[in-house]
Amino acid sequence: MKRARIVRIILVVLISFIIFGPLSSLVIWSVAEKWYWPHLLPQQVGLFYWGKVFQGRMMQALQVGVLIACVVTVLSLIMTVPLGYVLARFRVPFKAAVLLIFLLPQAFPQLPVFANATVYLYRANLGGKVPGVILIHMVGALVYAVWTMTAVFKSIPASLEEAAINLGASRIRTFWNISLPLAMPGIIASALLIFLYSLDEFTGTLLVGSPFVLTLPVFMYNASQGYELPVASITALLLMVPGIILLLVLERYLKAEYLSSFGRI
Amino acid sequence: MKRLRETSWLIVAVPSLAIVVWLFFLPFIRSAVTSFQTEDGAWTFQNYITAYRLYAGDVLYTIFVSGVSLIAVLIIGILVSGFARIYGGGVVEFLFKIPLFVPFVVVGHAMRVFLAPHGLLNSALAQIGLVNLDNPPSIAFSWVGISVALAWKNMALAILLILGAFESVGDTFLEAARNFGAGWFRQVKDVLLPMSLTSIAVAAVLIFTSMLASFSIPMMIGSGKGAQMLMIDVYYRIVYQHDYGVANALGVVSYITAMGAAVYYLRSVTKG
Amino acid sequence: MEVRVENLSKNYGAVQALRDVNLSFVDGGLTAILGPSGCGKTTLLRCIAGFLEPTSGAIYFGDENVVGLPPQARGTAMVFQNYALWPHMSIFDNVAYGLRLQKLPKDEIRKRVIDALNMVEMMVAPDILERKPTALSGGQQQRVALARALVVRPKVLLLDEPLSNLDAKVRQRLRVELRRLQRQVGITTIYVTHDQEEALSMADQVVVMDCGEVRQVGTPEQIYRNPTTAFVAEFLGVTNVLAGTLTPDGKAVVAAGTRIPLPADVPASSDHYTVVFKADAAYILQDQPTPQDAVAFTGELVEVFFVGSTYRHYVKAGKEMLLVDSPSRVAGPSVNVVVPRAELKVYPGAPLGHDVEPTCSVG
Amino acid sequence: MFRKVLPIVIGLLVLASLLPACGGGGKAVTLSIVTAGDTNMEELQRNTFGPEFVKKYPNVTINVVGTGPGDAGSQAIYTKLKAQKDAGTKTWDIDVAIVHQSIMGKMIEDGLLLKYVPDTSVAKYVISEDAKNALGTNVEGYVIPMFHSQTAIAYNPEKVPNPPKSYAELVEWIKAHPNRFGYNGVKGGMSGVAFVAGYLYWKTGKYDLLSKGPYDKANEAGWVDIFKELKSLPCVITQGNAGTLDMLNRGEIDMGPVWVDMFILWKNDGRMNPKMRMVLIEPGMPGQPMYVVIPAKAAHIAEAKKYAEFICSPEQQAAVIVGKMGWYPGIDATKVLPNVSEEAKAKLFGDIPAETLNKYGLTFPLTPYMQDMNTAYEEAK
Repeated sequence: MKRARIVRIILVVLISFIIFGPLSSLVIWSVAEKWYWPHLLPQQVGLFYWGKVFQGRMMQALQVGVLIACVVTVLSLIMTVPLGYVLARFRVPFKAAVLLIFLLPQAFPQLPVFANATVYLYRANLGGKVPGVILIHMVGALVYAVWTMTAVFKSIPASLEEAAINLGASRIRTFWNISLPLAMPGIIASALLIFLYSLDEFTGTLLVGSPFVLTLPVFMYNASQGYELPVASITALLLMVPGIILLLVLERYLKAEYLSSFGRI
Repeated sequence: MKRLRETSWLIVAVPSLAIVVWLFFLPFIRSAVTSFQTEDGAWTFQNYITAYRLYAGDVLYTIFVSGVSLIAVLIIGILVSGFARIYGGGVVEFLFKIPLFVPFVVVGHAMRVFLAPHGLLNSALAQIGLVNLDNPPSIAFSWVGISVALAWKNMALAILLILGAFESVGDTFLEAARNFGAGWFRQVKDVLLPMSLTSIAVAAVLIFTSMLASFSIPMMIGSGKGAQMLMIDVYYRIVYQHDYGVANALGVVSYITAMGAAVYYLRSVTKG
Repeated sequence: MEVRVENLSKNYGAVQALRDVNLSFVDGGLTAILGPSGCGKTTLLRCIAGFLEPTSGAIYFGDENVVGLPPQARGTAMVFQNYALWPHMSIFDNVAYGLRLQKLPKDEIRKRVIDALNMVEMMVAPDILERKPTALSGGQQQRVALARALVVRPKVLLLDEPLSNLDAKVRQRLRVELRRLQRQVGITTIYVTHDQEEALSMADQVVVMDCGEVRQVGTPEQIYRNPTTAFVAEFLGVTNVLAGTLTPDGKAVVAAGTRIPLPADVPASSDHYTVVFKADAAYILQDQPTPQDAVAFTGELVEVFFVGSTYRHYVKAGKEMLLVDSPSRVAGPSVNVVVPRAELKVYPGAPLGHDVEPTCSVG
Repeated sequence: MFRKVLPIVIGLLVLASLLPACGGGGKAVTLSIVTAGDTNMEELQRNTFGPEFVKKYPNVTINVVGTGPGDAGSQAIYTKLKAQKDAGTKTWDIDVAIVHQSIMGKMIEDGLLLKYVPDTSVAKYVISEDAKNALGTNVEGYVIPMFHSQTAIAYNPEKVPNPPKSYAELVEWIKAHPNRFGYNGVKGGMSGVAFVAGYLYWKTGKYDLLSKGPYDKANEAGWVDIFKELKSLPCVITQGNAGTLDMLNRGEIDMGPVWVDMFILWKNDGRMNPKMRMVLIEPGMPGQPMYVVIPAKAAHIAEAKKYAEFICSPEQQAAVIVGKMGWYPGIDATKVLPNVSEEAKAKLFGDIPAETLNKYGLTFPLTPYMQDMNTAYEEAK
């Protein structure tokens, strides 16, 4: 037991270094106003770049990104809550085929497919525009939402609904009065995760939206590729905030099945 | 489960299906079809020949980097999950959940500044005399950097899935082994691991595909020298050379690799 | 191996799972630890096995205090309620596991595994060694689990509700076999159960626990016939538990409207008493006078159930509902429930106010 | 619970449906300026030219989009304009674009550009060779060079006291100092391409042929071998134009090809150690102009012309391009330099004197040659 405690302490220190080491260099760069080699730490530290970031294009990217994420979340929920319910409750024709199509985007690399989707979107004159970015985000979000919604509704015992139908409630009414309120915690949890997915989406936004529609990840990517390291680092720190908040809030509800598609943004 | 015979339920599926079909299923088919076409639409294998000539090494490199990262992730993931399962997770578990919520681009950028030759890691190691800064090892801008970043990002997912599987193994199975003197490692090796193989294989496939398909991380900390990750080649082929034929041929190679991994693992698991 | 527990306590934060337990287990015999779920019996077993470290106290195996030793150094072997056979290993590998960890030669391992499986009568089919545990029935799995425990020749055998996942019929048969086997190998055995019938029928010694404390230790007969506390009395058998109050003169207790003289060994120190008698110890009279050495409760017959071997009568007497088992159906409505004085136990303190439920929330 | 969420849902939906309509609107003109190049190009428009222009024309607001470095940045602009042309859109949503030379061929061929230069007051100053010919495409009338940029070798004088004067000396230095020279290949921005092109000019000695034409694949014999030799040198491959600058500043390399304009900007911003210097080596390295163009169906053609006129006026060129940024002017230098302070001139020609620039400031190869050069570079393993 004592050995386990020592191992645990060593482990925690080591893991903290592994997890926070890379992140700490973001913090240092975010306040570095002047940093020439061979100085190991910045020669001049300050919040100059923080001010710069908050006045510049970043705010615009943030606004656009949040707007896109809101629309994606709402549309995904509207489309997948009924669908998830049907998939969870009924044996219906073509179910396997439908589920297979919703499995595809999980099973294959997105970039080559999205590159071809971009051709379609540009043909429809949606390329480089916010609706186009919303649509490409919807692909990932929908897949994720369909699977979690189905899981959420499956976790509600059918007997609770049968009890209501037994008392004379219609299917629709039962869904409204019984299933939906019971599913609400699950729906809210996955709504938050869809929101975060859209906020963090990179590949699709880069292909479809960039450079005309910039969200925060693409903005950060550009800044990093341009080696504006303080700007990129500040944006990177800002990008982590929603995720960390969600992690703290949702920690208890983070079930593996909700998250399995999440490491793949 | 109630049986509905009507196909009218598809009405609720149509909006979401339409989007996924239009922007994933059809582009997927298109990429496969155009990989066999010239720019003028004639049928050809030329794209694959060019892809093979220019990028055969990159395909192997991608599989190598993804494979190494996957093995690292699995080994660490299994050991940490095993520790957390037997002695309790707590802080360790929480810390490892953090990377799950750090976007890929942020990981790429953070690793680039952290692992650069004169980055924070080398500077810190130089302070305790482990690294000579006049000739520092460049972890970033090499396959090691890509592997480290990919492993860092995917570790959270691996631990989430593996620990989930480990938790579902009852205490008594472990105690029965402890009773005979099985230590921590043997409990993991003899009991937890074999009893969770299916879940671990699923996690491995998910993670491997994700690594194979990684784009922003190798873009930011990969080396311009030598072999490239496959997605970088696809991206450059499209954005710089506007050559959808070869890019799609590479895309098809990546689909097949991803599928191959899935089929191989699922089969070996269900059979063995 | 003589096993003794001295002043053993185990706390989980503020919760006391074991409170100052002192026990000695029959050397080479079977001791059953009986109690409702959450009474601390499993905690005690796991402390002995070494899966839990006690907060304080000592556990002696012979003269050696084993507290602090890892499980494998104690020479115990445990059998679990859910069998805990590793599903990915064959029967042979399961049983051989402990021997392999001891790095015994292959031949010897094989011989001992087959011996152990023979002992539990599991060498039933030629291919049994290669089968996976999931191909076996529950009873068979538990036999294999027993073989896995016995094959390492433990000094102490620990059984954690080993039969409670099994069908009633299989359970009955395995009880007999387990007992026979235990006598044959003569290993000190500690058997945790919540089934009093199991405890009473199998054990040399029964320990009744509640709330992390030992309530009574004795032979099955002593425990059943002379429960020394209200809890033990309540826990064993189909029992009537009545609330009683002391009469002003301090010589008797009134329960269900009937005056019961206070037995000589019960002090008149409490306002409230618990009166207990077993359903099969009482009988029903209608008009006949009450015998001398008995107490009669007057009440109304509410319902009679046929429960197989007897008729169970429900008699409402005052606020209490009395249970009386009787070989024939008695007609009501007004009846007298007669209990011989010797069968009537009176304990100081109010009843716990429940049937056989945990009295405390202990893990 | 759902009843409470419903209004929010509907509200967001309405918002979403209105979103595409929000682009234009309003009486004031929003001029959409799209620029290729690194972020410095974007910031130049957004923070310097834009506000100055708005002071002069208060009814105009400026919206600047940067499309990223290298050919890809210009390609993005082309793709967008082409999509709108193919979709038959009446007006396009780019008013002024600032692009590289390499995209001009396609843009003019597809009829995406307006021949606007003669309508402007600065037409008479647009005299450079660049303004007539972009890598073999006749661009006269379609473009005004906003500025001319040049690549050069930047170095750390502490580590490289005697900088090389030619590619030959540079190669010797690289061999003597493994992994202390870095460039960004041919994928990550044009400074690497320029370095590779200069190497090709040196090895083949065919600068005139490659830069003026005609195109003949026969001239490409032996390229793969030349690049194999280049790739066998112990060089570091950096992450893009800015990556070279960053590694130089971080002391991770001692020398590398850079864009002069970016190098000076980094110094001005304090992002680059002021001690670093540049040298232009023999037989020379390519430079290129950034062109100001106006799409054929720009929504605000009048304002767009005014904007182009404004940023290419001798005053702004003197004040901003040369004076503030320290870059080479895009229009007739004789009309610009007199308005520039001596200090700024000294800065402009500090590391690379005007005569060196005239001698070693080359152009990129013609577009087909350049494409083949990149492919040959990729193929050399």
